[in-house]
Amino acid sequence: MIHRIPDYWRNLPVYLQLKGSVCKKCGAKYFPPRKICPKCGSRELEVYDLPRRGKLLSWTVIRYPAKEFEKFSPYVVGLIELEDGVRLIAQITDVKEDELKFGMELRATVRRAFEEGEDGIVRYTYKFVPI
Amino acid sequence: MIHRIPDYWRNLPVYLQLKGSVCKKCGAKYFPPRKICPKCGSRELEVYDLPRRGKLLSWTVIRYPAKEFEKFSPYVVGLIELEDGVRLIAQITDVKEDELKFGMELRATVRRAFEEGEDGIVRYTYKFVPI
Amino acid sequence: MPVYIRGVGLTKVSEYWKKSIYDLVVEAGLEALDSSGIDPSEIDRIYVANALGQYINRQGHLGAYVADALGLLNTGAVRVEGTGASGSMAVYLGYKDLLAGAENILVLGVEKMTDVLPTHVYTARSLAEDWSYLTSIGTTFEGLEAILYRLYMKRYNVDQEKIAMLSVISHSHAEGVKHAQFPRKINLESVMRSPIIADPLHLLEIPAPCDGAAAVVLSKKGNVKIDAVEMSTDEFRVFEREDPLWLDAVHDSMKKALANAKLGINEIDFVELYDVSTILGVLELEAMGFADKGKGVELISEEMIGLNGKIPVNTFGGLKARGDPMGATAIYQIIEIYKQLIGEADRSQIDNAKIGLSLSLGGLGNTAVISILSRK
Amino acid sequence: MPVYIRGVGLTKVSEYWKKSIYDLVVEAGLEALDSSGIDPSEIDRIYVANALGQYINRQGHLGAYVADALGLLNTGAVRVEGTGASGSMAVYLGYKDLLAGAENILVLGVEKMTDVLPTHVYTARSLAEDWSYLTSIGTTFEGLEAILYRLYMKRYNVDQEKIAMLSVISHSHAEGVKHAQFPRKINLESVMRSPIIADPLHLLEIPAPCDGAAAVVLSKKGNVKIDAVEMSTDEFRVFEREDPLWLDAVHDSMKKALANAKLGINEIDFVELYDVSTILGVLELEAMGFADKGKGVELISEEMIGLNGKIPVNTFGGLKARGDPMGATAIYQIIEIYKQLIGEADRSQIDNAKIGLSLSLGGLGNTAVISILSRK
Ligand SMILES: [Zn+2]
Ligand SMILES: [Zn+2]
Repeated sequence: MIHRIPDYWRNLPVYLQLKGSVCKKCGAKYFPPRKICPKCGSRELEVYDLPRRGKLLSWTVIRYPAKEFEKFSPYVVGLIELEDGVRLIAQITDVKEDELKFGMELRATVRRAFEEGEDGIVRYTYKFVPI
Repeated sequence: MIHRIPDYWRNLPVYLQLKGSVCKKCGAKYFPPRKICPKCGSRELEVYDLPRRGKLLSWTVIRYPAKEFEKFSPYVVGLIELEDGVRLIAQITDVKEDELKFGMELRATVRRAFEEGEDGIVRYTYKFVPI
Repeated sequence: MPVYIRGVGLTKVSEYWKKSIYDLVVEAGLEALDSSGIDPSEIDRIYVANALGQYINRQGHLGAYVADALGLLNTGAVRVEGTGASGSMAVYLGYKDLLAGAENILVLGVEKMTDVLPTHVYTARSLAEDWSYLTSIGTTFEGLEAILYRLYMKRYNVDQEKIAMLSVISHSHAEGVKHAQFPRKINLESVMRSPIIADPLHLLEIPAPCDGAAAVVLSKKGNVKIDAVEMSTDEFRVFEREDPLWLDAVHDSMKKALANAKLGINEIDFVELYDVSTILGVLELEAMGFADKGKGVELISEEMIGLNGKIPVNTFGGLKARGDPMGATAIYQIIEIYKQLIGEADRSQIDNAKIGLSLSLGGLGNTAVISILSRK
Repeated sequence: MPVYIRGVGLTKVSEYWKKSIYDLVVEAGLEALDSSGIDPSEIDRIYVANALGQYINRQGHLGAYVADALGLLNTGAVRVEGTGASGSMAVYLGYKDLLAGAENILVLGVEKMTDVLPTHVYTARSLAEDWSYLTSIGTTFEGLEAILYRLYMKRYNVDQEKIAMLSVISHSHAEGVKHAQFPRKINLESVMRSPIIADPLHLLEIPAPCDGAAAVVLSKKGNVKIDAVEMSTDEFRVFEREDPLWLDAVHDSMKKALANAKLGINEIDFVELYDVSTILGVLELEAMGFADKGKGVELISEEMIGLNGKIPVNTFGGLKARGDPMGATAIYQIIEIYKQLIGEADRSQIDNAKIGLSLSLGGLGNTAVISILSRK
């Protein structure tokens, strides 16, 4: 297992505080934050706090994950549309599989993502839970 | 750590018995065995047993190895010319660094290469020792 | 100046415990060189498509590796990686190199996945997707496909069986195909009863880990012409796309390729899809323009895409049944079109094969490549 | 139809704990696009050179990744990997794509190594070499270099200091260079006292792990012309070569490039070497034809290869001092030649820079690529 600590550390503000970016020219919003707007080509984007609530558009239950997630399997991953229309994919937790519904309301929280290798370095990330 | 057992297992005859190949058309000899002769383009090559003795052309002491070799560091790796002129690179063992000499006579033996991961899968390979 | 396919070679797609990358490369490469009738020394450049070697096999630099394996020293050799689209990117590069003046180019794809456990193959497939915002938070490639699958069924009110049927049809086309990984029929029941990889996606709706190598010699002479190879990209993270069920890179590369070949979509006689899952096959048919949005599923029948159907698809079994040795897959597709066009497709032969089209994807349509070939 | 360099962009080579692949790509890519003066939408294709991303960063498919990062959707994008030669292979492909009819091509190289420990970087470098018969038996890339080093000193009866001096000269050229990883002088004593990586090779004779991105826009207009880009390969395992101290791929690509550019070696005004170690730099000078076998070491002096020397080498510090972000390195070289030719090399500027040459290697000369550029 190769640790990629700096990558995790760089993304922490996004993982823990859910940051997006908004184009000052055309108003398009992005997650993860971008520096160039694909819609209008503008380079004037600013970071903003994403709404922490959204609804479930679709989901799956991961049964054959990558090595570092094996001990958490099975777990739910969903496509979520936040209140301002920005979408993301995240784990959905604190919910039983048969409780999942299209359009169900969810809110963001911070949870353990996985532990890396023998040294047990723990990574945290956004996950969503039912409201 | 990703185990690559089939790769190791396929190469075992070469690792343990030192096999080369010889071109039936032009006589060129190769290690590892080839199926096409780069010298004459022939595809008629046959596997043969390499001589197990040779002499040392050059060497180094590896002090920053790949992860799976860390516990063996430092160790000696040398460029060896076998009695029939075929060359290879192999670890040289059972020798002190200051005993190494250009042209010194060596013979092939089989030793532990490394252990893979937590499961401790042991791989063996050819290494050379002073005669 | 037209570019032709002059020789082809491939290994059966399989799990080769006894063969290495070297063995597979030599087998496919020599067959392609021999069938081209040109001397290996006349090869100007080698393009090697490989998706996973640096991760799975700890072997990079496969351009020079392949040149050496084939005994071709002092040759230019380049490895190309675009995950599932690697092979068609390599064909693209060979095609352009010829247009820029080369005489003969060898394009070879190789993948050796079965040296590691399937869990590592699933992980390796996700190299195609964003590490920071998909893979590292627990998403797999198959998981993303499954999320689209559920969304499609809900939005268009479609039963899963209608989509999963693509696997059954593809398998029926692979029956008796010598180079196919699974040259046999399966029925819909067995697909629907197979283990779930990521709900609702079943094991028998996706390709299995496998190994294989395939090669083509491109030249200024030959009997099958390359009419177009066109690439396009889409937003790298599927969740950012305006409609995650719309594969815009597929749509865009299709539009460019048809324009380049000066063809209408109705002139395409058969199609090799990139059915990295059944649902992706359906989305591809829609994005290419063979069906409207939400109507791709209506094509998934023997009458529509069977060997005697309106627009035959996956004529040798596609990714599911012929197999998906990732870096090599798109080259298998090209060779299959070649065999159809020269009338050597055996049991898979369709009538009046004059123009064939293949699609390959990198990731979930992050990249798409369309190739169109025609009989000379 | 000539092909030109129309715009360039680069990041300083450094250890970027706060920057990701995305950040580096955007920085170099935008600078290149802006300096070219063309609108990003006019880019036909993107070639992305990256050596280690699939191993170190768990991120593959960097073609589409870079297109997305730059906001260029519906663009063809291909990742190329030839370890150290990745960047010049990407330039080669862009060059051919233009010759085949494209208008504007973006070639971008990126490497992000410092997200992992140096031990993983050493391991990653060995992806360039044969896994089964070198890496898996304990050989590292630096170990192979060290074996050649000892052989060279013995055969030609040369003191190590004469070879290690290349590092000192390269560093002196990097002094004050804004984009260099180590923009400062070092002395021979500190090189010889630095830790030994693999006897007799010292830490200060090889590049350090680093990050960086560099990009060029190739076009039919511009102020620096590409005269030739030529590739060649050698036996993949260095121990198999008739003379392991002879880099035949370097020799062969040099011969082809000079012929293609219709130039004699004496017309080359300066050279960017691929000094992945001091000894390799010496072997390269011999194989390129700047010195006879065993005489390359005689060139390693300020009088011969200094900025005012007979044939200036590594004018911005080379791999050792400017730095070696593998997949991007060859593109840094191209940009440095560009800066020399347009007279914007600042403190590194040499007199009468009309024709510049760069060499890059994949592995220990398994691949070599020579590029020749000239002032318009
Ligand atoms: Zn905008
Ligand atoms: Zn021979």
